Amino acid sequence: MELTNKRYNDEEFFREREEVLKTWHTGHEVDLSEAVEYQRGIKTEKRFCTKLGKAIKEKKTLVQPRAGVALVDMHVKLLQYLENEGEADLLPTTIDSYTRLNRYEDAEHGIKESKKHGNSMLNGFPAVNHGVKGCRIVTESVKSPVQVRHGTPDARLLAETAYAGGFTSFEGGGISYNIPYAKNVPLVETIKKWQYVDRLTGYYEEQGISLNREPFGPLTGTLVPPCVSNAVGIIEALLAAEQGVKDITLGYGQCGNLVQDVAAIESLRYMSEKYLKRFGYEGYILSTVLHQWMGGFPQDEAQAFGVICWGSAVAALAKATKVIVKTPHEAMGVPTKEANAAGLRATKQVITMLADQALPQDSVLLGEIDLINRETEQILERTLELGDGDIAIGTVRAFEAGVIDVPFAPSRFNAGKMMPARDHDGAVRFLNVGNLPFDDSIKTFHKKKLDERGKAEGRGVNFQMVVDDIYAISKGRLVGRPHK
Amino acid sequence: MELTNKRYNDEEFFREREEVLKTWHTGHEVDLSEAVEYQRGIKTEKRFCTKLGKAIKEKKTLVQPRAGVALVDMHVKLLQYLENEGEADLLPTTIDSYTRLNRYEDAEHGIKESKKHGNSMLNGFPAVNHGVKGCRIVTESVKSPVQVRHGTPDARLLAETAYAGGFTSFEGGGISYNIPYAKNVPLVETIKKWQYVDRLTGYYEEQGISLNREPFGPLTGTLVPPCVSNAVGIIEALLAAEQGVKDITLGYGQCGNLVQDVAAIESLRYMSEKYLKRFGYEGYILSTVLHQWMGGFPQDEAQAFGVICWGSAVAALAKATKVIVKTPHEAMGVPTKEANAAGLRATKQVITMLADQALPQDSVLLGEIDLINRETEQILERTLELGDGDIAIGTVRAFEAGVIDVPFAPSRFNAGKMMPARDHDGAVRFLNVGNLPFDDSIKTFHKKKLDERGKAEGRGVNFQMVVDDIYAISKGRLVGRPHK
Amino acid sequence: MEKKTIVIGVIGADVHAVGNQILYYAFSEAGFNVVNLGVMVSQEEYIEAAIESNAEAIVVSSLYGHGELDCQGLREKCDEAGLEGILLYVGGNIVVGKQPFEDVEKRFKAMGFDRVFGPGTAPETTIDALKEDLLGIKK
Amino acid sequence: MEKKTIVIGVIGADVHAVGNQILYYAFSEAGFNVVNLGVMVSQEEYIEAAIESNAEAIVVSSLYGHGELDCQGLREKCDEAGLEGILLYVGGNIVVGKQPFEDVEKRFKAMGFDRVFGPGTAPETTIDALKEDLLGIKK
Ligand code: B12
Ligand code: B12
Repeated sequence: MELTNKRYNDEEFFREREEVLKTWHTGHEVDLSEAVEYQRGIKTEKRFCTKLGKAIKEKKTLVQPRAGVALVDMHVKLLQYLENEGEADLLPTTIDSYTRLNRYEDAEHGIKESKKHGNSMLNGFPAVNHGVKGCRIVTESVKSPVQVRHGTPDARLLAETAYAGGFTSFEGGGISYNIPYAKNVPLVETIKKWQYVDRLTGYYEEQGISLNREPFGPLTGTLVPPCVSNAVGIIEALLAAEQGVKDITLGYGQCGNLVQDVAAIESLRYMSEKYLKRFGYEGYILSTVLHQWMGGFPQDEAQAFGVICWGSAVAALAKATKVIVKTPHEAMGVPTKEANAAGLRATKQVITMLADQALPQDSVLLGEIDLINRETEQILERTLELGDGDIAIGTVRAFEAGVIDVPFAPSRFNAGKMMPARDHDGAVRFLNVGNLPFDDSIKTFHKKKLDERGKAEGRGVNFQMVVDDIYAISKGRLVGRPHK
Repeated sequence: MELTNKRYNDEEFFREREEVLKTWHTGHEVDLSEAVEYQRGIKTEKRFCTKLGKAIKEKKTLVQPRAGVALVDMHVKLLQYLENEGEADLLPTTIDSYTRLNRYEDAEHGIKESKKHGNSMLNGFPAVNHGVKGCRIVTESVKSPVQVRHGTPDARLLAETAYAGGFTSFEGGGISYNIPYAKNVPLVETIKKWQYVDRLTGYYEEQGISLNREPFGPLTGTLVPPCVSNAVGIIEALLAAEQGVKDITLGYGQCGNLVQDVAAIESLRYMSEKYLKRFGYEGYILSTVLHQWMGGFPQDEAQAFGVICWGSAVAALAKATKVIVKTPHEAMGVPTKEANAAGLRATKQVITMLADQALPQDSVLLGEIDLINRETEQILERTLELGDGDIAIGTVRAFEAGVIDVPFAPSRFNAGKMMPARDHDGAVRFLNVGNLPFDDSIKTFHKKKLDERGKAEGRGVNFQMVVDDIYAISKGRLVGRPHK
Repeated sequence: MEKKTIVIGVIGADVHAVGNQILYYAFSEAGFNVVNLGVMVSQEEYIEAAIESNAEAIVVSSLYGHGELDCQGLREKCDEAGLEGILLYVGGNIVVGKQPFEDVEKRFKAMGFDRVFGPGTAPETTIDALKEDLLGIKK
Repeated sequence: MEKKTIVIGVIGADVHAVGNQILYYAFSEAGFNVVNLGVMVSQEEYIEAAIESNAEAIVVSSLYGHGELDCQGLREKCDEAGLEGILLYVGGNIVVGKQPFEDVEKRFKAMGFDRVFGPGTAPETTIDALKEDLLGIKK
């Protein structure tokens, strides 16, 4: 398969479309020109781009849950509940794991079992199986914009169905929905398939229909250093922009240290603008999203509220455009609608209480921003170099070489040589940089930071620290201190 | 009544003691020398001073609930639950409102009604009625140090009973348990009566029994500017130190703006040290306590968690020695033990997650600290001036003159001429300084800050702003913005 | 609108002053003649004030949890003092703890209160009720 | 201690890799010979690996909620493949949503699992169980 970061050739795109729409029987429901007109009929306040644009202007942080169940009517009720009782500003439709792997037969089985048992046996909404019609019922039943959230390496049919079904935003990307979500799928394949999704989005854009795209920021959600996830987000933004996408939300999963988290969002804003400009893209709108703690949660609901609220505070202080909300059931399983709405209301309270405050821009914060800027730049520059100036090719080679490396990723196309750990203040640093292309000053900085922690804890800097860090939040701490 | 800030004359003290112990029949249970020996037998890890001292050293923030019910066995169960299920580090015994007014007959009626109904008809634990014996049952049934928390203008018998009953800390002060808690009681009277309490504490101290004293920081809990509550706290610390108290915890009620709240705690630490030194007191230990939001709460429990967790975050970032915890039932009524423990666990999660972080000491924070330092100093200096160098006399005159002025206080000995309101960032400023003795630069600063807000909101700076601010948190915001 | 007189205050040993100050402000703005007794008001003080001011309603606040103990017998005392039929409202956090509102309402109505309001009732709600009961204006 | 062999992996379409990596680390540290199949493991892969490595236990993880669908028939397939009586454990977030653990346990035991563990079970707990079942060491 040949890959470059070039706008899809129209002919090739439409040829491929035909194949894509044949992969499941609901594909025939998608009629592109009808879909464009349908989308044109969606009121502006129900569009993602409008609501995000307004939030950027007002420096507001919007709240959005995750939610999806197997059947259309159940799912509609769920979303309405989250909108009314949870005061969600933006709605999701989380897709089930079978659909994510294009196992539509299995999803069909899950739908049947769910009907039989009277409750959802799937961990999400199987949008492709429900087809354009099912999706339209969902998007028409609510007052807020709805986004598809998933984790699908090959999301072409899902995107076709979703856009025609009235969704105005689509999460994911060729890297961020591969490395954390797949084991055996080559990057070159997923980047290509996501260029298709981006091209489809660009096509709508050219018809005057602006659709939002959101790379999945948190990746594995577990001790991902900001520069790694930011680099991935910026690459996916560049790939999307090349296909004509104009409305992009870049994401970041809260790491837990206030200064580092605010710095990460600031750096993400700054560096993504810088790279989009550098490659000549124009007329786009960039927004940011902070994901509340994406790693293991405490089982106790009160403690879970603690984690949720601290994430909300960080989102507000970082002035992220939106925040993705966890629930007090996180550690246990897919939440009930009540638990989901409770997470939303707690989040909203914190967000609106802090709406008028930001973390002061002092030297500590500026130093951290500068560090993340430099790290991200070094990763991106080496990636471009590896691709002889082509970011798509460069990305594939960068992952091969471990120049980009996501911790704890299931994919065998990820090097897995880098190892993160927290420093004494809880910021995520590198215990082992692996092949990340950092200059010596950066490497020394991280080593110093971890040595400090090791000294304070009276133990060596090793994998046990990482294990302790992974459990820490679920045990009530941020830094995994040694057991006494 | 003659008042000066002078150590009680021993003879006078012991004469007064006899009278005090006669005011309710349980008074005869208090035998001071037996009580001293009893206290000496309390294990060091069960003493307030030890646990606070350790926390100061380790820069840890301890968590403490409020809780009290009418009957001894109920109250023991409640405290044990909070210790085990809530992981409270320090325990309270909140006293009922009748006892606070020395209405022991009414409290007795409440105890009877509670026995009859099988649940607490009093809003706290009537410690005097239960006497030394009842108190010892309570303090002996738990593993953690226990403090008496109340709001009693004349707390002499309560203090006698509490110390003899094994409590190792006693909240309150002649100002802080009068102005917010009484309507018709002259300050000169309560200051004098609290000198008694402090002298009693000092007496134990001289016998080698260190007992902790904690002025009630939040006052009315409603838009109290930091300099006002800090000035009151410092005055009460000076009054206590004069009577020989050596272990003092100074308190502050969260206002809501992160920078202002952290600055307030920092300033409290700095200014109290400064004044205690200036008047030659030595060998004391100062700790700080942050009270989670003390004003009106949202009714919804999830939203209440939001308020609780944000308060916890501020306590941790300010490195307060302890935090007093609210519950998700706050807006509704005295919490169940489950709700109380839930508030504690949420708090603990946030506190321990943030244990390794502090708000960076940057220029914005330092500027706010400096402002509070100057304001507090101007209030204290004018107070001393009014008292011809005597802080006790000065305080009475300062309240008369409105030099110290607590907003929304029920007491007619409070001028009530000052009016606070939030600025555009949510910090509490002065809408009307009343007679607070500020220099022009400070007055101009506050005016400017409120004008900024007025302009941003397109409305005049007036009482409606204050009303909106009072409701704000319970409606999900910090700053009460105009209704659209 | 003719100016109706009402007496307000916080009953018993209760010192919660904030809501009281706001109610005073809101009722006055709404056009009532408000006699505000502040906090820590005894049953006798309400009655005296109502007689003196010729008031048509007594609006009792109780926040601190002892409302049930403090309010017992107020209706009877009003009757004895010649204030038969005077409108009695109660609101705030009138019992100890979070309890089902229906039960609480029943108990206070049995004590002779005309209207009973739960925690966090907005001033507007009370004003609407007063207008309905005193002026016959239904919203 | 003789080295017992166990097969571990995350079943079905599940990609939750973190817990799996930790279990591998913890079981190895505890002295087991661990064959780690990683994530997205099919029933057939577990069985193949168990036969090849002569394993005495298969430890199935499922986090993503489809555990109940994914685990159906594993015991029967083991029997067919000649792995009669092999120890089968399952743990993680094995069903969709927060459900009473007793019900869940019953359903998975009915499917033929020897032990069923709820969300957030510590590695130490699993290790103790393995030691008891494989080595007869009771703690
Ligand atoms: C991190 C995470 C992710 C990451 C995973 C990255 C990666 N590739 O590893 C990402 C973001 C990609 C992700 C994706 C999804 N996730 Co996820 N995820 C989590 C989360 C937050 C933490 C998991 C984790 O790493 N924990 C830390 C490790 C150390 O603990 P652990 O995994 O629980 O494993 C330990 C124990 O369970 C135990 N254990 C594990 N297996 C076994 C087996 C035995 C026999 C025993 C005794 C013990 C045992 O030992 C392990 C080590 O201590 C959990 C919720 C939580 N726990 O807080 C949700 C959670 C597991 N995810 C969930 C879901 C639904 C999904 C998604 C479908 C999408 C979504 N809604 O976001 C996709 C699924 C993708 C797929 N095909 O699998 C749900 C599952 C719901 C359910 N069962 O009802 C959870 C519970 C969240 C929730 N409440 O909704 N997720
Ligand atoms: C601030 C506060 C204090 C301050 C009061 C300062 C002062 N002097 O005013 C301080 C810290 C001193 C304090 C002390 C105590 N408090 Co207090 N306090 C509060 C708090 C947090 C807010 C009250 C407030 O100002 N709200 C804002 C105003 C605008 O609202 P409001 O008071 O509710 O009044 C509005 C409505 O209720 C309504 N309303 C009021 N009256 C009426 C009447 C009618 C007819 C109608 C229709 C409506 C109505 O209109 C008002 C205006 O909108 C509340 C809990 C909460 N609500 O969040 C607890 C609360 C009222 N306090 C409580 C208690 C128990 C106490 C104490 C006994 C000690 C303690 N445990 O801390 C002491 C009592 C002292 C005493 N003798 O009264 C409890 C009462 C418990 C119960 N009923 O079961 C509460 C509910 C907290 C709790 N959950 O435990 N408190």
